[in-house]
Amino acid sequence: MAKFVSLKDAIAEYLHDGDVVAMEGFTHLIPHAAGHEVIRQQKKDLTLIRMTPDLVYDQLIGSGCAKKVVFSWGGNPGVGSLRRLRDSYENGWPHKIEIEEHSHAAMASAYEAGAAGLPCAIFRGYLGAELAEVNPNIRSIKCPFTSEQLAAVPAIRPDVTIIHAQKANKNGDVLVEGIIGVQKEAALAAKRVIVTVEEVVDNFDDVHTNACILPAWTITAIATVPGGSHPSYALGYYPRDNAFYKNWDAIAADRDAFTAWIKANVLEVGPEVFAQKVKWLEK
Amino acid sequence: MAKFVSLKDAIAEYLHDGDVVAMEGFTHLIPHAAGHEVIRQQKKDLTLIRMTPDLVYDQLIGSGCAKKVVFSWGGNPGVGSLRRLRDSYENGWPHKIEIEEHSHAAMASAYEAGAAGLPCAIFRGYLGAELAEVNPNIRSIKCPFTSEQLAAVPAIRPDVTIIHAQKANKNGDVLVEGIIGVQKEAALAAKRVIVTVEEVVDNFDDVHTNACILPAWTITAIATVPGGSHPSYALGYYPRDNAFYKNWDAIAADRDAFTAWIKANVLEVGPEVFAQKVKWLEK
Amino acid sequence: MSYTPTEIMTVVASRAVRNDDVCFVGIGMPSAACNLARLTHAPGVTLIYESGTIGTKPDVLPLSIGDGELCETAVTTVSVPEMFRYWLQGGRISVGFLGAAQLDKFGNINTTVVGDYDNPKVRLPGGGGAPEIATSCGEIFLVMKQSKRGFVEKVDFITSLGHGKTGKEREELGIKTKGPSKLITDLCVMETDPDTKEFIVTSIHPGVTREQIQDNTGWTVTYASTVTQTSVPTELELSVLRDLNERTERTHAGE
Amino acid sequence: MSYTPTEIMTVVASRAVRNDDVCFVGIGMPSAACNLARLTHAPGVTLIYESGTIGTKPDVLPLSIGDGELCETAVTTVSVPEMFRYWLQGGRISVGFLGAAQLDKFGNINTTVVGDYDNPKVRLPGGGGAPEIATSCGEIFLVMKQSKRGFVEKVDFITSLGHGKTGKEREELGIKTKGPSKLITDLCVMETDPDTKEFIVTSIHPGVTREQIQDNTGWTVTYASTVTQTSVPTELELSVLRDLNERTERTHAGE
Repeated sequence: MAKFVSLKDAIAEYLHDGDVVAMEGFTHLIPHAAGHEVIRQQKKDLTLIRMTPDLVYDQLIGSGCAKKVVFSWGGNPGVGSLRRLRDSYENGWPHKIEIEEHSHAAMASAYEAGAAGLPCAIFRGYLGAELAEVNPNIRSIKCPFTSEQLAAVPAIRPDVTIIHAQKANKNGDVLVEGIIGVQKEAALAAKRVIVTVEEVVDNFDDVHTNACILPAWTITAIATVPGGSHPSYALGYYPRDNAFYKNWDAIAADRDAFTAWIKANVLEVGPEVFAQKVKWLEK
Repeated sequence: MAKFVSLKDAIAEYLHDGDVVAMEGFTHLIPHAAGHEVIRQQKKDLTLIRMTPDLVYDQLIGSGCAKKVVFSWGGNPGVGSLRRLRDSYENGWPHKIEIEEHSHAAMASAYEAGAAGLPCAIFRGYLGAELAEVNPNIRSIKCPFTSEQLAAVPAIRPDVTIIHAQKANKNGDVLVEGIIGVQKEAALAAKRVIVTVEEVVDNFDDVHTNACILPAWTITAIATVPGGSHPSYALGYYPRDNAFYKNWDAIAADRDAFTAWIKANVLEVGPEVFAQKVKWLEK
Repeated sequence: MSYTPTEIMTVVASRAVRNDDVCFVGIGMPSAACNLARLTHAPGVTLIYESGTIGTKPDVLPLSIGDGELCETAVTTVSVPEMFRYWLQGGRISVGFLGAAQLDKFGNINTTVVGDYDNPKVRLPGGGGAPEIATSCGEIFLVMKQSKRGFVEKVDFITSLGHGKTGKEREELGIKTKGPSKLITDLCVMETDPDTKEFIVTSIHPGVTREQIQDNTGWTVTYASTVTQTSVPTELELSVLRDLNERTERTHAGE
Repeated sequence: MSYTPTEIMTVVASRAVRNDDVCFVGIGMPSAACNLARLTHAPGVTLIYESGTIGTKPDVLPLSIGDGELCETAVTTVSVPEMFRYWLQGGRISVGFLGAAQLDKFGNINTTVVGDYDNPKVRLPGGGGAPEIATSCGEIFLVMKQSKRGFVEKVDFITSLGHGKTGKEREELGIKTKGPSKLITDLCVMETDPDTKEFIVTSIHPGVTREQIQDNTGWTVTYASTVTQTSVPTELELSVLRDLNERTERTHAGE
């Protein structure tokens, strides 16, 4: 049953060194504030799962929190590379990261299978694709009716899933709306679920009956962090800070610039700075 | 791309003798008016797929339209048997119907696989259940990662799916809300999709961004039939006519009473009677 | 306060529900028991109906598994594939609450046919959600009026697995959930013996005799070493139940 | 009206989109081309982005695949698993519109690594949605600036299947979709030869020579028996494209 706690306490209590962690959000609602808290608490040896690693994983990897990253598209959308991910993988700074690489269809199906309590996902994929030759976690099964070969990947079952959502109600139910990505699946697939929200409201009486709601009893901890997904966005609250994404490229390109940025913007501050980051973006 | 037509034309043009047909709606939004049109047009040899056959299939079977029924729960909810289904299966009136029987989990997964373009669905099911011994379409596969045996069933791919929905907009997009059942999956799994709606509105500007909407280009034909799901219901329009469900038991119990009811309420009338059926139910 | 056999059955079944349970609720008696629990000692219980309604709080009992009331009072309503995949198969349900047409001492459930599958004496509605409810929920509570016709030595068809034909099948199939743990009838409460996996009577309703129980059971009834007398329904339990039933009848009659 | 090589590439790519197409749109050049088509000759086209936005009509080009604008202007927004399962794998998409880092004459796409997979010279972002877009969509249009680095004899890694290493792989794998059928560059248009499955130049942009094309291609370029000259961008096409780009830049700069 969801407990309302501080972000600091949520990460301290429910995320442990060595955990398999999914911080999801498909461009939208990426849990940046939670990622920064993980860096501040210097968590280690994490296996980071995420379809689109994005800046938050670039920052975690550059800060030395990650042992391995499981992903399907590791770039800065519309801008270029994730330079910290590449520096770690290609040059071993701050240490060499392991990678496990899939396609979006594979990871989306693997999250779905995780939520569905299945050991694996099947889909029509990887046909003629060479990832199947370099990733031993891509296998196949034969349809027992048509004999078609289908791709199979293991279900994703994180120790901890972290998401950012628009709202919780006082009961601890959580609403995600807009581009909902794989958040529901990632949450339901995990042993523990940490959610940061823009705000807590009295009830969801005015919410659509089929909206994406995670009931309180599927969630471990909720922390209120306004602006907590910046530079990603929260539909209805603030838009994506595209300029920040573009500017990140120069920061991440240089180890010293990156280290200085993390020090000033993560290590020496707390989650309360996120509210400030989105002030100028609000409509 | 969705065409706006009369229900009569929709059924005449897009549903053919011998078709595999899914009329879905999980208690809610059951396409009764469309079922009556199929009876009026005396379609034959249909394979009727539906998780919960309900009264609409009882009527189709009693009227001799069906060759086979594929189902997972064939009763009158909260009341008892589907007496026409039983009379056909047990006594061959008006002719003997074939059955293929599954569990809800199997059919829900099979619709999902149909929508997903897969040849089969896998799930953890039928463990120790004897249906697996009498239905050759229940098979198994072995997970290539854990070696767990999982149940497999063929995907459902109807020739025609018929659903009732609350609204279409002028562009032909269709909104389903409330208990959405397997309607989206049944529609996306089918070659042709016929939709009856309570009303056509200008646009869906006020509809939630993640509501269950079938875009116009996934639909073949839309017919406006107010009250078209009676005695089932349309959330936001009229409630379930529970009294009718209770009364149906006596009508269906007797072949003559059934035949008389079909004559008076289906054969000698048109879809316009449905608006009248729900008048007294409206809030 | 006097009460009927159905009333004590419903009340005792409701007591089995705990405040932090997540219940997958079958229609009819299970639905009555779960909602009675919610309206009395277990206000925090989460009720889920297979129509997709999660955390629903109906004011009247639904006639069908998908009455509008269930959706209108739910925390959220999901599609039926999602319900069976993410919520049931996902292992999120602590209790499946079921009824049956035929039941045996191992808790195997038949809702498919009386007689032979291909040439049945009676063709029943079928399994619906039950085959996977029986194996995916943490445990299964059964509620059912006792009779020789319903409580049989061997079910004609195992629609939904209890503890199998010998009591060992769940383990053999690698099933991790408990299966049927409690059976509440209009005469008594039976629980599953941890060793034999057979139902044994643990509590007898006031005024009911062991003879009556045996006369209404198709297998040889066994008893726990200590058999208690069921506490009578309290005034509160009865009045909440009767109010609920009255509201329900009025609504379903279309008034 | 004068135009840049990127402008004619975008305009010509947009012309490939038909009014009744359902396009799965990659970010960058494909997104520009598809939206230009929507704003000019193909107002009925359905644009789908893998973030879950179906039938979206953005006023500015998204920087990412999931900008808020895509959701706010969409007919509906679905979950990412649903997008990949029901919409892409379900076979509902007529055209997948992709770019690439490396491409060969059979339309095989590399967006994974330059060099060896385990010890790459350059680690690229990876496949994302492309491996299944390439095989699930009715056909694939590619848009990409021509260069020897990008247009190679043999891609270092087949991230997403074109016509395979010999042109026969799709058939051998039982793939029913057409695969890459059109490649639009800043110099010319290539189409897939129905027999060899290799790209052949069918149209050359005004002012471009065959030498220029060969100088920017890592394989030996072949030509259709009739090669046409690409029609110059019209005033309307250019003004709509420029307006779109200007709106986009202004918005992404945070103004």
